[in-house]
Amino acid sequence: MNLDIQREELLISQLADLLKNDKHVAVGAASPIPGAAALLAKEEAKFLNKRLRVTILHSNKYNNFTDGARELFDCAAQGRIDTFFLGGVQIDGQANINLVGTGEYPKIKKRFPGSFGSALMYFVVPQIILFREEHSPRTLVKKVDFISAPGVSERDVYRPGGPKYLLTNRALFKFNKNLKKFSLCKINEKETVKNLVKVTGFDFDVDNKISQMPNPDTNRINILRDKIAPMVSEFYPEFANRIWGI
Amino acid sequence: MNLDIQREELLISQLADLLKNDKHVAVGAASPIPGAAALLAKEEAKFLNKRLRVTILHSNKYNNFTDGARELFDCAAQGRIDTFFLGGVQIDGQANINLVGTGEYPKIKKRFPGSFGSALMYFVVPQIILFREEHSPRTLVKKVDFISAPGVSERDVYRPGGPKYLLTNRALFKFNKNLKKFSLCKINEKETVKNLVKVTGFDFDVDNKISQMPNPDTNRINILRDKIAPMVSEFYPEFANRIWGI
Amino acid sequence: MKSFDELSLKEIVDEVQDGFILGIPADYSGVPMKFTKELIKKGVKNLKLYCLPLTTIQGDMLIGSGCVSEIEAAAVTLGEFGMAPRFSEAVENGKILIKDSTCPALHAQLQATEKSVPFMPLRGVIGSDIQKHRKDWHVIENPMRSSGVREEPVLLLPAVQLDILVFHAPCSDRNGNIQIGRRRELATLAHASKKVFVTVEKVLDIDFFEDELSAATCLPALYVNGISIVKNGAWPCALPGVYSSDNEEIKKYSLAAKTKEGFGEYMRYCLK
Amino acid sequence: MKSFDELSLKEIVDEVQDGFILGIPADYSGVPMKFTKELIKKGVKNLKLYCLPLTTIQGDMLIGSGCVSEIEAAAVTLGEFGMAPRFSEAVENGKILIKDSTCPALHAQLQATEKSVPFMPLRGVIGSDIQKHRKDWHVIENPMRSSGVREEPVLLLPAVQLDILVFHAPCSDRNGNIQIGRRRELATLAHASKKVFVTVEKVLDIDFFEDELSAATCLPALYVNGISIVKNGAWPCALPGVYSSDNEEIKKYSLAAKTKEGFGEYMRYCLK
Repeated sequence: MNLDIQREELLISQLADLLKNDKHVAVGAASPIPGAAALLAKEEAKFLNKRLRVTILHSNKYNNFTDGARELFDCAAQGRIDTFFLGGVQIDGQANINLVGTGEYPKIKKRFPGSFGSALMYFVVPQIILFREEHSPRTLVKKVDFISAPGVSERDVYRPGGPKYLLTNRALFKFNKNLKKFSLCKINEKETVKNLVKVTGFDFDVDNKISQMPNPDTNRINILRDKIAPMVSEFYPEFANRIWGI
Repeated sequence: MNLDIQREELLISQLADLLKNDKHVAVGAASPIPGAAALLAKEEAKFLNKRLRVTILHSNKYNNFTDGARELFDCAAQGRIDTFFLGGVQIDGQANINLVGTGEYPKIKKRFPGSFGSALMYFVVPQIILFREEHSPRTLVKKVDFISAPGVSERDVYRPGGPKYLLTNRALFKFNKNLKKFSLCKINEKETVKNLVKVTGFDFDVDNKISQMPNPDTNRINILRDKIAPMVSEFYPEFANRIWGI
Repeated sequence: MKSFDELSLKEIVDEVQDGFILGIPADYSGVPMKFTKELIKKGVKNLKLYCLPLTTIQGDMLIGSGCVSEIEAAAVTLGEFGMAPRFSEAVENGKILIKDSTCPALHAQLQATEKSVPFMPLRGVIGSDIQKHRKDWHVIENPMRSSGVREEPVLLLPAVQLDILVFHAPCSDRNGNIQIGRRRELATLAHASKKVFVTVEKVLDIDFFEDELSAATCLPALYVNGISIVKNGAWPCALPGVYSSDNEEIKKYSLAAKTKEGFGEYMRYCLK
Repeated sequence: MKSFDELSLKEIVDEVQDGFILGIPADYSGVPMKFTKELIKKGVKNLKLYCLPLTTIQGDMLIGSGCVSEIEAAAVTLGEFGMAPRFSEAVENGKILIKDSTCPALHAQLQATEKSVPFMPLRGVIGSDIQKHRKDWHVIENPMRSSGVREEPVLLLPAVQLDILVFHAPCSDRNGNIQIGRRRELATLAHASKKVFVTVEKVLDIDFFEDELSAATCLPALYVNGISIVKNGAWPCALPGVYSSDNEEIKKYSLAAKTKEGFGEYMRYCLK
């Protein structure tokens, strides 16, 4: 068996580590890596005799909902989802995310799909993990051009949820709600803090206990390739084919 | 075949006459006579090549809804129900209805079941038919002790629906919204206007074209006894047994 | 590990604490009568019954047994068998507080909790004595420019969260998903409840989510805290699609419960 | 008389008038692609697309064909095949008005119409640029004493009524009831629409209401104005539970539609 860890597998492994205390993880549109991570965490939880529910919206099989497309949002608002993933065309240093486009709205320069459910999910799910593979001054910016959902809110706004982590190809950040700032906690083994400062458009703190992203161990990589990959191919066939050739 | 028309059959026939222009009639809890009338009207509509939908909540077979118990109210609020029936422990001259009890609320003297959905249905269904078999100063009162739902509303209140008729054992009244008053239009053949004034607790007008309640013709009574009675026995077995011995 | 928590009826009853807001399904949604009798045996006190939107023998028995301090409902009735005698007696003598409501309001208050919004608007109701006596309801002028009639009065109803919901269903699958068919008000009740327990006639060794059509008939296990297998768990009430109500028994109850003594005698026989 | 109105696709297309608000189902709810192509052939103008909550190739084709003046959506995307090119181009060049929204808001606005209330409250959203640009949305202080946080800001969304909804479904029964399975957002769309037309793969000679479980899978005929039998009516989109999307075809579209010319060529081939 080939134990060369692929970039996507490393990211899946990083995300799975963040789901260990969850009871219910939901995964939204166009998210093969978070989807694989959630299924991996669920599989590993079984060994610990723990029950982790995974809801993957773009799958029939892993979609636990029966009340129509609104149930994800109702369920999240009820506090029944512990972790959800959001991306962004741009993400800024205060964890504002932009899924709409670049340029000055509404006269937009480059239009992207839109905000999806982010403007509610970001407020009500306790652990939002921001996930954006590309880590560059183009994606991680000082200030987003359009706020699809704000990273922090005024005190009187109902907000039990919000950003906890930001994962990219290069690094994992933790978000500090009080300082309204990201803090670097793990970096890819090929990265340096110095280079990260250069490729990140916003200022960030650096954790005392900063460490390298650990590679998944043999056990985890076996589960991922043997059990999870075929599941992923049910709802993200293109992705599964590209990564695992299935 | 016995063509002696029973009291309940006469009432069913009266109600069916009021449903001739409808596309959708709904029937709520504990309403065997309105339920039978709606099914009779539906059957007769077929001969005129017209489609009348009947929703009977207390039946599985004639319940057209699939969105849970709230769908009746949503559907009515959307304007998709033309006629609904309401009763009352007391009904007064302004068509206020009381389903809660007698005496001064909340220190009630005699408690009845409660208002059910009347407080919405009365506002949104264009033709509400009030139906109360007992016609006495005890049931038809000057002023109800508790308003479960008001007969008329202030101008600024959203109210596309409201009372159109009141049917009792003795008479049929039409409600005049502008005058806020009932007007007698049909009486039972055994009744006189004079006696009705005596047994009715509220003042009412008398129609110019007042007439006797017509008995159902042979054709109608045949449909009722042969086709409708067995249907009714599905959801009101006690009633069907008492009236038709089935 | 087991894919859901199978409990005994006693374990479910033990989850109900004095003073809890208990969700009560209508007679067409699966009334958990066996559970109710166990609850009465336990002697729970000061329950607040939230009926969606009405209750029949279940509520009347709980009230007659002194378990209830408050009830929010659109109706309490024995249907074809007349009024609910213990309820009427308790209200007439001021033994319980009744928050009189109307069906759509009871649905809307739970839908507010389902969506986690502080209130839900409703039309109708304004000008009734129901509204007059509900201090927790609030009327505002419609503030919208783009919808409704400018400045029409609109009733706002508070979000209500249930402490616990118990209902009876035909079956669950092997993963704890509950078959509710088109009794979708049970989903609303579950979404709005902190804890949900279900008694079922049986557990099927299938997965409802294997098939899109059977998936459509179920309440997902994620809302359910525990399941107990209880045969005939709704008797003498009906279990829609499975068995009809036992009208003889309900009639017997309706006659017995007309007096305090008759009710006491009936309950002694029925709790045996 | 027939128990429902069976129509030709042309008769359904003729119901869509210039300027109508057209309900658009998401890619998982049954996209009526054959209908959409006929609509484009007809040359309808100034449609307002209301997406619940997003659209893929259907919206992109309608926009590219010049049928649309306004779109309200949480996203327009070709999913795994990238951005919706005609949509992006139209927005970037100011050819259409986009009312940017977020999924739960699109659901809630239809639920307001479903309940016939002037507005629906929603939490979240406040402080986003979505909210900033929606002049039809309104924020009030929570006026309730008994629920929510006193004086928290609450977003109110207007009730939106659709002029017409068209979607594709696996089948209807002989009485015109439509099988929607657990795609219950289709029920909300239908409840909020003045007229509803459905294309189906086939009509089954059964009555869904004969059985409580099959009843639970359907949208009642009372909401449906007409049905047309259209084989493969969602192609190249998926019909959940029946057939998958034709990814080759969508990829082909995604590449062709990158330019105006490529889109024109694709549409000539596809409308043939």
